[in-house]
Amino acid sequence: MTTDIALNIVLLSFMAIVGLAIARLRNLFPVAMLTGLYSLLSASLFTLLDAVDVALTEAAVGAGVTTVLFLATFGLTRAREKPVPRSRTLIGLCVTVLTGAVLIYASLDMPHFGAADTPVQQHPLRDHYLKTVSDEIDVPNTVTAVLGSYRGYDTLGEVVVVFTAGIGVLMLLGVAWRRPNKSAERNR
Amino acid sequence: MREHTVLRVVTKLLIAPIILFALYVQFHGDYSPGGGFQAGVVFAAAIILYALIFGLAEARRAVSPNLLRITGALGALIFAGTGVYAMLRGGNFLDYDYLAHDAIHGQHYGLLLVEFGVGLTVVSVITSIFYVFAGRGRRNDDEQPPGDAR
Amino acid sequence: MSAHWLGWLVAFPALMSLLVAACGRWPNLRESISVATAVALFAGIALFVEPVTAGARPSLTLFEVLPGVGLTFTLEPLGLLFALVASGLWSVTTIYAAGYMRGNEEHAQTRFFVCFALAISAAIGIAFSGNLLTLFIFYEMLTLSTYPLVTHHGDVESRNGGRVYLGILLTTSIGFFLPAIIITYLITGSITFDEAGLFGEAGLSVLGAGALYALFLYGTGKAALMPFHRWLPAAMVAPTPVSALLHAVAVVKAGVFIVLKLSVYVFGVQFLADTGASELMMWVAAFTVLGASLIAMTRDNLKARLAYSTVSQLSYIVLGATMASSFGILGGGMHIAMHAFAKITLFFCAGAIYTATHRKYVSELDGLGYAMPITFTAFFIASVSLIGIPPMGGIWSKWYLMEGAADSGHTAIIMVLALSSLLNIVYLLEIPTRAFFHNPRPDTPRNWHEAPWACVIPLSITATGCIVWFFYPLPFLKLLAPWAP
Amino acid sequence: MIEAFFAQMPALVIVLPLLAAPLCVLLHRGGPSWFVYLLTTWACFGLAFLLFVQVKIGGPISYAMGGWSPPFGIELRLDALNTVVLLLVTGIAAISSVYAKASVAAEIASERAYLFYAALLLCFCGLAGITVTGDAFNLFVFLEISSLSSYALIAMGSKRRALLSAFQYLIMGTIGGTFLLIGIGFLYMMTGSLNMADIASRLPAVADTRTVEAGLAFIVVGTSLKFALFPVHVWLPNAYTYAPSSVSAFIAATATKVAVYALMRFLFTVFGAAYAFDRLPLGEVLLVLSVAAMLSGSMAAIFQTDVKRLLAWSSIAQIGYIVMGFALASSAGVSASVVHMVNHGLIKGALFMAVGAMFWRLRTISLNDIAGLGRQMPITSAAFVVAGLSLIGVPATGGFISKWVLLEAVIAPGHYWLAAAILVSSLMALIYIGRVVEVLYFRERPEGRPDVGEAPVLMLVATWTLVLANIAVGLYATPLIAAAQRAASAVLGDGS
Repeated sequence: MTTDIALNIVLLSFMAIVGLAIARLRNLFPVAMLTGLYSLLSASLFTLLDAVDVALTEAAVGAGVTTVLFLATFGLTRAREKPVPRSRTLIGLCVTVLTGAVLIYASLDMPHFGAADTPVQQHPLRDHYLKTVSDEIDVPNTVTAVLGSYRGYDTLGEVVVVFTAGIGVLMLLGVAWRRPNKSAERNR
Repeated sequence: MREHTVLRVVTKLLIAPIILFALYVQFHGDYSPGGGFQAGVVFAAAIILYALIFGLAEARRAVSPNLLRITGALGALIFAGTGVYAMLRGGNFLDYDYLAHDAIHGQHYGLLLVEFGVGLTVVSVITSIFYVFAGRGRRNDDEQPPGDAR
Repeated sequence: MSAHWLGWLVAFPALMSLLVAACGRWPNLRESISVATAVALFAGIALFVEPVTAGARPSLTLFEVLPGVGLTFTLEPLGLLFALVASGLWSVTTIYAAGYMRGNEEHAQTRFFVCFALAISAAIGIAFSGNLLTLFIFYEMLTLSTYPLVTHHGDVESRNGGRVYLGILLTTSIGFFLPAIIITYLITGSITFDEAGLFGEAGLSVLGAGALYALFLYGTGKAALMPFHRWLPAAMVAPTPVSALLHAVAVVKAGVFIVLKLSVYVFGVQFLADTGASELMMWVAAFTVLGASLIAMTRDNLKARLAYSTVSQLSYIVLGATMASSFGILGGGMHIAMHAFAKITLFFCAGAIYTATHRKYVSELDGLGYAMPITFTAFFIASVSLIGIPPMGGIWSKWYLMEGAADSGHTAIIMVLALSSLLNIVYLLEIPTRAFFHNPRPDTPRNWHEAPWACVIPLSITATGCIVWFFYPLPFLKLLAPWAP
Repeated sequence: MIEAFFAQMPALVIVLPLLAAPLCVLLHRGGPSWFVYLLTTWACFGLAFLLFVQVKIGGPISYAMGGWSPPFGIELRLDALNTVVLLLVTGIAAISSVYAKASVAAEIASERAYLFYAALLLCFCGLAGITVTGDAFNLFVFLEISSLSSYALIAMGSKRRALLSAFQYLIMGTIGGTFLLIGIGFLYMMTGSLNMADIASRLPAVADTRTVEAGLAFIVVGTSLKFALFPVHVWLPNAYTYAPSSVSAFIAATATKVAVYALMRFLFTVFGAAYAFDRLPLGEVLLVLSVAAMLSGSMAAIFQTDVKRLLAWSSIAQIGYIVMGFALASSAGVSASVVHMVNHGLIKGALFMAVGAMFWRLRTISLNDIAGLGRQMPITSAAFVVAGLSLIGVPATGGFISKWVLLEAVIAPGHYWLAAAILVSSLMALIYIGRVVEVLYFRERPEGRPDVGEAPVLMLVATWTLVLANIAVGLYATPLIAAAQRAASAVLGDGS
């Protein structure tokens, strides 16, 4: 238990450091690398929390694909951030601080982490998902059962989110730009 | 990077296990962590890796963007279609109980189909997005904005 | 007469406006249809005189607009009077408009006649309305259908005039009238006109009732109470037949008619008399009567002078409504008709003068009386009627208004009315005096003569009306019998 | 068979566009995709209508997705409130699908038209999904679908600025979505459930906790970002201005309404009016913000020179009306909100369509360029005028009905200052609509501009359908008001 906590603390402080570094850096190549690192750290955190499915996704998407996409994007744009006016960073800071404050405020009454008597643990859902699942679906991996069947509709929604993202990118960038207009106009 | 022999060899060695792992994650999701999403991403990572090392053109020849467009749509259709099929069999949308002669089997078929749909869409979409980004090259600022390309 | 006719009468001019629009290419046909519509409408409304004076109150609910509140038409004496005056004078105005628009070669005449028909449709809708919502719908329809008429010329001046016109009328109606209706609805649970008034048992405080009454009266921007009278002179940019329609027939009369109707059927004369809720607005009206007369004296532009005269005369009717006496209602009702005849004559004359001579300033009219004797005689008759001297019809309304003031114990109002008559003499009689007794200006050509017959005949008819109603006020008295002693 | 079909209707409303979108991608051509879009939206409109009637007669419907009874599975739940919203969304989608063909052909490159229709279908699907769901997390998922697709759709605008404004919207929208997710997460943490009804029944036990308070705050701020309530509205003017015409018309008429619906659902169904409005000063805050939105939005609209931007600012003001209604937390207030949601949908849909038709001809929509169009595009201009009158709130139009019920709702408890704000804002609407009308009719066409004719018939038909719907509502509002009152009593639990 204590090693868990120690690991948690280490991972979280690393994440904080990486986050700050990302915010400070102006050169975007290291930023892309650091976001990959950040994802890897959070994947580790998810593993510690026994959320292996999530960790797997995070590692593959966050640390892998996203970084590649970032790098591909730098091929299209500049890889150095333009200086942002002070006023806008101030607004950003205020929003962040405020959000953080509310989050901390909220955490004051949160049920204790890992406690057995939290609302989530006491809700009949938990029993149902963990016990009845073998009668109803009979799949050893409850996560798959919940995501695929009990909340299959959500998963369908998420697939559609991915699909939408694909359509969006294809629509905006996918088809090579034709440039007939300019020459046509000139001919006119 | 086509000149880096080491990379090419290592990649060739790696891609098959990656794909195998993806398939494992895909079809073993019922028993161990994983499922369509994870499998899709891992599979896409294999294709992307291939494209990074052997070049985009090669990758496109192997997995054409047109195919990805179709499989991406098909994935979503398979998922939703499974639900509709359950509907046609008399159940509610996505009620896998109705897919087979008994409920448990139905659930198993349902999960298998649905996860396959998820995987298909995810791998297609992620690969397409990569293709699009990697394939664009540097743009000039005087180019036509989207939509105005009429 | 079946109550269903009420709906058709309101819709009739609107439907005919489509026909008018379709006949745009054939001006003769178009104007014949317009005139025929006007006459038929008047005849149709006149058919209701018999049953209504006999005490019938035909009512028709077309459908529910809001839950429990329908698009309802109910005919009662005041509404019938207003509808008769409006449709009757509309017939005359249409003939006049045909002559004027052709005489001045105005553009977009089809649009003009279409809007004309829509405006009268809205006016009849106001006259027949059976509840505040219906009234409000047609009130706004009247504003919007007359806007293209006001801005008819389409130049900068008329655009600005139209802006003021629309701005003030819509601002007051949305800003004051609408909340007043809703407050009434919330307090009484009803917005249907009722002979006993709506606030009988509502237990409204004097202050509350007074505020609500003020909200209603200022909301009725068309009644042109100061300080919301500015739209009326601004609307002077319109062609003269429109001014006649606005000032004598549809728009302003709709405003004061609504004031009368509100005082009688929403608040109730008895309620107003008991609480004195209308006291404040009475003084506002009295102030407007005098103030507008004073401004009228300073205006050299003939139409502007007439406009301020209208502002002043409208407040006579508002006075009648606010003095909370049935004589006041009687006088106010009479004045709707008498002022309509007199003022439409004055505008017709102004338009005739402009058509014939293209002059629009009072100071330019010297000596024109001999070139245009009929026009200026008519002008004289109408002026005298407005002032309230026998043998013109205007005396009757003034008489009953004074009696109402005496009846409700407001001696000061009698003074106001008398003083206003004096002011009327000053600013109205100046014009025929100049025309007949001053020497023509040197630049006046000798060959000037009367305007086209289509202009002269209508103004003769209405001027005759002014005299006839002195000797024969019976139709109005019969209609207003519920408030007669 | 018929029975079975009726039972499946709640799911079908979502499933049809969900199937149609990939189908469009497979079709790979603009024309057939448009046809699929048209058929889908009209079919959904029909379904929505049947559902509306079914709920009206038989009361709320619950549909268990996957056959798992709630709270174990995801529930679709239709009551008097969301059937109205669903009817609005599907109706506008159906009409804008008629409009879309010509508009898309003019503004979107033909080789990506099929993607465009797929994205429209997904956006529609997302909005419908938010509307019918009875599950808090599911709401978030469909919110993401609609958001992602609308970012992409807006970016398809013909000016380069469209990209930037879509990006701006993306940032704000993502923050909003994240806040909403955090809020839902807190609720899950405190109740252990994601089903709205289940959360509602478990919340009172933990209502005193700061976590629930923060959850409410996150949800309110998150959804407010989505419907552009006053201080977080900055994304909206650009997004609506630079989006393609068919997108502005559809999104302006529906997306913000659905976000407002989502907030209402959380406030009234999940948290309960008593918690949100009595224990916390949420009502007061929302009232102040709605007044600020009304006044600042209208004021900004007056000074715009681009008609689409003018309409966008007006939308910000109109959102204020809707928020003001339900912030009163009274039955009259909530029903006024619902009435105005529908009316504003109809009004803004019609206005954006009319403006889109002008854009179709002129390729620009600034005040100077549309001068004198009243004669050259009389049908379109007339549609703009009538819809504009409705926006102002002239009687015999839908906007008047909104104003009537809203005024009734604010005056009854004696909030005269709110009534004054509503009236002032209406009069400001008179000014900005008046400016456009004056330019349309009283200014000459600028020198050297070619004469233009009317827009294509289908565009006019769609525009006028909405305009006539406005008038129909204005003259016969009883059904709408009755539906809104049923909605209010459905979410407030009783007649209070």
